[in-house]
Amino acid sequence: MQREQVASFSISHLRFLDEHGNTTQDLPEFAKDPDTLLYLYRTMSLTRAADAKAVNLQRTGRMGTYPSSLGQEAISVAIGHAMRKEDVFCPYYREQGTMLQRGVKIEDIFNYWGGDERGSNFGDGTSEDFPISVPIASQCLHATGVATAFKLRKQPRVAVVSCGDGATSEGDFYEAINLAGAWNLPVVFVVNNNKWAISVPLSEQTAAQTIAQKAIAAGFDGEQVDGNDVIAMHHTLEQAIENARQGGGPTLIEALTYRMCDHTTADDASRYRPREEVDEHRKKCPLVRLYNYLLNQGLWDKEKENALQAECAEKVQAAVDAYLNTENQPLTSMVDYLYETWPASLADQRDALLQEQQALEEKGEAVHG
Amino acid sequence: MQREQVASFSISHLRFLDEHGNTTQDLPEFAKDPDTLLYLYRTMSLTRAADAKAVNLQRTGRMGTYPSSLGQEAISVAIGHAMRKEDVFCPYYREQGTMLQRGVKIEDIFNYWGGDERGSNFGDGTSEDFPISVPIASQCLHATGVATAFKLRKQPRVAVVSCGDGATSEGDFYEAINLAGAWNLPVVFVVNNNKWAISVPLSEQTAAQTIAQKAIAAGFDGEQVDGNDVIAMHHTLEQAIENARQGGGPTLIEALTYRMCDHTTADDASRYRPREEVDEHRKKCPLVRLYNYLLNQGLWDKEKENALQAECAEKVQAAVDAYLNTENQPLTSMVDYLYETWPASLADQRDALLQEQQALEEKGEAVHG
Amino acid sequence: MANNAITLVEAVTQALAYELNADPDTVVLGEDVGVNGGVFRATAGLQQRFGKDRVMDTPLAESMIAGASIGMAAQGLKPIAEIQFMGFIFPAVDQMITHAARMRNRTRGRLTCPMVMRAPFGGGIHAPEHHSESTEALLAHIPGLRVVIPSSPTLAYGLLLAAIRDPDPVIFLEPKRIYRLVKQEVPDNGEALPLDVCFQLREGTDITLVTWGASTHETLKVANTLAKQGVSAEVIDVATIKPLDMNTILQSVEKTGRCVIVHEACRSFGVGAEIAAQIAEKALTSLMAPVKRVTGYDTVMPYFKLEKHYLPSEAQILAGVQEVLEYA
Amino acid sequence: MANNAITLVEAVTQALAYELNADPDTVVLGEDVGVNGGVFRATAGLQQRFGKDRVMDTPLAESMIAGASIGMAAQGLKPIAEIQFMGFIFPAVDQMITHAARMRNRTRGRLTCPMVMRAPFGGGIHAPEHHSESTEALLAHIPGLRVVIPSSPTLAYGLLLAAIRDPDPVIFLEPKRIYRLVKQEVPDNGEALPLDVCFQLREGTDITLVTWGASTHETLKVANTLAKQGVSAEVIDVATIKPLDMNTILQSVEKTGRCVIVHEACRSFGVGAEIAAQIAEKALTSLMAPVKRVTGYDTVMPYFKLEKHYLPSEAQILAGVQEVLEYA
Ligand SMILES: Cc1ncc(C[n+]2csc(CCOP(=O)(O)OP(=O)(O)O)c2C)c(N)n1
Ligand SMILES: Cc1ncc(C[n+]2csc(CCOP(=O)(O)OP(=O)(O)O)c2C)c(N)n1
Ligand SMILES: [Mg+2]
Ligand SMILES: [Mg+2]
Repeated sequence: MQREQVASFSISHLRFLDEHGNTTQDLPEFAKDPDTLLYLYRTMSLTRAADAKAVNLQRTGRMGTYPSSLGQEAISVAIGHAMRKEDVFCPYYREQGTMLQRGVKIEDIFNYWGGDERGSNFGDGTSEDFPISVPIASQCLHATGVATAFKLRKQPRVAVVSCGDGATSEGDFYEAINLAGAWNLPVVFVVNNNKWAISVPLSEQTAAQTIAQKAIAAGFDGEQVDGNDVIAMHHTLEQAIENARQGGGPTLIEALTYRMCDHTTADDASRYRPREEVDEHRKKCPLVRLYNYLLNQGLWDKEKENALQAECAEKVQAAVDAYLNTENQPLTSMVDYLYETWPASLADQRDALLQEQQALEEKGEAVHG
Repeated sequence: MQREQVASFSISHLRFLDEHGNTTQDLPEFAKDPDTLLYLYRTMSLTRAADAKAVNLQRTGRMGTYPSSLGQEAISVAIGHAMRKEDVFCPYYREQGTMLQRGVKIEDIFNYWGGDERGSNFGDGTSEDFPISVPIASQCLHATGVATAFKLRKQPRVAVVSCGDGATSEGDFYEAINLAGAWNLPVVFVVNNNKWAISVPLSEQTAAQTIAQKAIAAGFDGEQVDGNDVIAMHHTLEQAIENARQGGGPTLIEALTYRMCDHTTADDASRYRPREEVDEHRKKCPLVRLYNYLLNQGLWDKEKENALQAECAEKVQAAVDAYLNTENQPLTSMVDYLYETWPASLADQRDALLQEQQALEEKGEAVHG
Repeated sequence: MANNAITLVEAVTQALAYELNADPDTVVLGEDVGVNGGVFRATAGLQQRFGKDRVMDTPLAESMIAGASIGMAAQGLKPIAEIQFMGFIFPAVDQMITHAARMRNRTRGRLTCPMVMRAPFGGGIHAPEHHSESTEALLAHIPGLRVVIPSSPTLAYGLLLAAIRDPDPVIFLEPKRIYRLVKQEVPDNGEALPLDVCFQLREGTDITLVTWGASTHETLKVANTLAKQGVSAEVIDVATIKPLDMNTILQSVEKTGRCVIVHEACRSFGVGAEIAAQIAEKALTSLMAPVKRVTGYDTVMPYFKLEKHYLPSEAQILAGVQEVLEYA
Repeated sequence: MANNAITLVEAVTQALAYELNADPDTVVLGEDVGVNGGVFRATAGLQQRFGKDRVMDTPLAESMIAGASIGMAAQGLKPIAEIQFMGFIFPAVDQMITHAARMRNRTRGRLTCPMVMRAPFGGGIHAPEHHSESTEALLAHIPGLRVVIPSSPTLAYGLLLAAIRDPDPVIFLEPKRIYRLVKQEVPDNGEALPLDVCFQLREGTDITLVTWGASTHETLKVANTLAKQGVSAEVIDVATIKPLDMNTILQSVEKTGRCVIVHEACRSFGVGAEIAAQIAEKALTSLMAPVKRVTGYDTVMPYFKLEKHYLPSEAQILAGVQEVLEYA
């Protein structure tokens, strides 16, 4: 029987640094600049330090449920470095590494997970980046809208959006990539494929051998990258973002990594996945990998490392102090930002909050939550 | 730069009969049986006759908005013939050709579009097939659920679901194919790619070159078929359905066709698409194609055609009579099927309907709508 | 009736054209809103006039229409999205509830969502299943949204302009049964009407009739009938369902002491419940009779052969009024 | 308290296990319900005991969970689907509204939808954004659905069994704030409790307190406080929100003449509105004071630092009661 082949596709995988920090092929130009590599390493280190502190704050009852990005720092840090300031990021909840490069303060992140909306007012409040999106995959559509605005206004800007592997099962993910393809939008989708969605392994999430191939359904390119290799990540991201900026349309980047931690501090991953699997992936750490490379290149040493750790610890502690000293919002904050103006017909509800606030203040209970 | 290829895919297209009814390659076994081909031709003819009458009923004010299947009969009729009785069909609204083979009466279809729920009580009421699903793509998920039931109960049955090309942009379509792949379900997805979703051409619907490749995102096979070639359709469907029955999992079939009519009787396609495009596709008619082949094979002639047309007209007229003589449902029908038992707390609402019904009957207005 | 009088759906088009012209940040998007001009012709001619960049046909995906609008709105555009029928709004409610309604609050005002989501709604046009929904109550319950329903060409024009200019998300529901029922002269002067207030359609002293959307027409007819019987009915068009302007309604009920609420949606947990509850809370002593709700039944809208028996009829409204008037 | 007393969430597990064992047509599905036993442990141990065919982890897609359940249910299975948090139910409402609620009606009884959709709901556990929603009113407005909310281990067990056995779709909302608050001895005897009726949690003569879910706890505490003050409060747990058993509530209000409704969800267009409206419609002459609603504010649930100020507190309920009692 003759069938005419009408379309064909392939997915490829990119890596420069192996698990030991040895190069597997010639590095791209940018990676020949020590400053860039050192910047990436420092930022990954700060991300990890802030992250570890957040877990600690939660464990000691000073923060709410928190999703660690342990093991995924290369992806997140590479996104932050590859984006331009004027681009817009629509993050999922494990992109601390990107956010810290985009004007979000460590204490903003603490505040957000500490139950305070001001954490999403990002730094000096001028950011156009989106807040963390909790409903899985929904942010993918926002990014297409942002990219549409850029395109309509003929601005050379790009929207970047990230999500997890589990997120790629949601309808919103697919509606977003389909629109991005149909409208040839300047948007880059980054999937943190950390192999698990809470307790569901990738093999039960989808029959697709790669996440990258999901882009085929939307008619554009998908690429698979070693997500623990910050060089491969940055290279791929920069190309995709610049391609989008030039009108080349969207790219889907599947970043292969592993969730080295519980899903969140409220989770206990030992209930559903074998310790050995985690141990196996511990060897692939994105920081260790770059550390070894830098060491081999004579760009780094123990002393510098100690200094960096101290510097990170200091920054994080300052953020902890700022966080713990944040005054509570007044009770009226729960209504004052809902609409531009609180509806007159609901004035009594605001009055009730004002009164309660006054009572709290009289009792001296208003300042901390 | 070296990229390792980690996956590759291709999409192929199948056809046996060209636009003139000439074979392009050896026919599959089943098509060598004249009875089968004659059955398919007769069923396509009846489908078209019933369809034309429905449009006519609407135009003459005796039915509501109606979506014609003109030009898509090969797909629909092939589905009906390839399925076994015990399989379950989840149709979209242009599958009259399938439904008529699965125990649905022509007058059921008229009743449905005539504004009477009993049209979905299908024939003798024993069918397990789903009613027409109006919310686009939502039925794809039902089919996965039906297939899950078959799989759990180890029944050798298959769910078949159809939709249009526009439907493939909806999240539900994708969530369904992804689940079908992940759970390796006995389900076959048939996309009627008639090139238009109301006024939106396929090129604005998606950047994917084929609809078949959307299956790649879900990790299973997609195939493109000439949807106006009933032989290619039946062959592909039968293989996919039997493969699913044997535990081989899902298939996505993209059936290339063209919407020869307005979107529905409420639409005026001349507003948005060129007449020439329609004329171009008129030459590809699935009935003419098979007619020519049968003629060439000496299996058909003008006389037989006239007899068939008369037979179809008769059947359709009987259905029209049955439809127009259908007594209205009582007003309480609007509450009596909502729950197994109408809630006691809402008894007063049912009483009000009973009273209104009585008043109508007294006025002699109850019988026809 | 003046010669250049227009229908409700034409008033929608006129408002869209006005604002597309006046404000370069506005864009229209949705299924078939472009060259086809929308299945109800609400966007007829707009793509031709303003181009494909301002009036965009989208792929067939409602969550996408909502989610992409949110992204555009955060960038300062003012998307005016069409959902083809309210029956197909449900895939979009997740984005509207979890993001559109919350973006300002969540970011303490840093990002906002000045979008409008338009959808034709309601029964009575002999449409197929899912084409006759009235689920405004669902949206009205969501903090952060506005829900606006016009009942005439004049209100459609003025309220749609207001909705587009509003800095927060507005759901704009168009009663399609009256899309072409009456014509009014609607000067194309770009003047918005106020949101968040009820409109008094008729003054009266004996009973207050509260309604919105297509039901205003039967209700006004009933008020006429009542007038002939010597009963003076005040008719209030709620217009903005959320947030609800109870003051206007309460003032009226305090004056008349009697109230009937009319809506097409099913009764239980409908918009009428909130109105009736607030009347009972805040005007209990003025009430000379229980508030009566004349509504659709607590069931799915029947297919069209029986739909007229589902929709509140003049006779049912009149009976409700009589009951309230006769209450001792 | 007996030794084998169990919590509300354990009662849910017990009911699921009972019915999985008793009825081979039941299946449990959802995100992380399998080996992980659900993020709240409601399905703990079930997959181990009943196998992967009966307790299924799904991909991450809520519309799919609903839609696939509908397909299974039409085939005679009884799917019990979990939505991980009520805040993530919105992508599933389209399938629930347009199909689950209508399948029986649409096919004149040929196909039915005996499914249950469970979701933990409500605030008060210091959870992140979207994890503290109470949007039961949206679902209560939908004809064809049942909405059931247990307030104790005993009710959770009996009502969940009833929900699973019900031949129509039931949304079963579990107040997660009280998942582990109190323990009760709940015999695992497979006995269902009736749906569609309110439960009187406490008898009283001076005032009727109507509530459901987690708020029953504060409300009962207030009733205790009132008892010490010599005020006899009747407490009614609505339990089945839809369809609403108004008879029990009306009988109580006719006896007491006063009523306070307590709910966590925002006030406007909430479930309390329907209850208040019906009381005013059907028991107007019994009312000695306007019905008072003590509820969440008409805003998005604040992040957890302020959530306790959003939730109706004992003090607020008490103040509401005083106001109603003092009304002259
Ligand atoms: C719509 C929606 N459904 C469910 C959840 C609950 N939930 C939070 S994270 C998560 C798993 C996400 O997995 P993945 O996308 O792989 O990201 P990861 O956490 O592994 O980085 C789930 C189910 C949610 N937040 N939103
Ligand atoms: C969820 C939903 N959105 C919108 C509609 C309105 N609508 C009905 S048919 C249609 C176009 C469908 O196009 P396609 O899937 O290609 O099928 P075709 O009609 O071309 O056979 C639209 C937008 C609907 N029925 N359901
Ligand atoms: Mg993951
Ligand atoms: Mg089509």
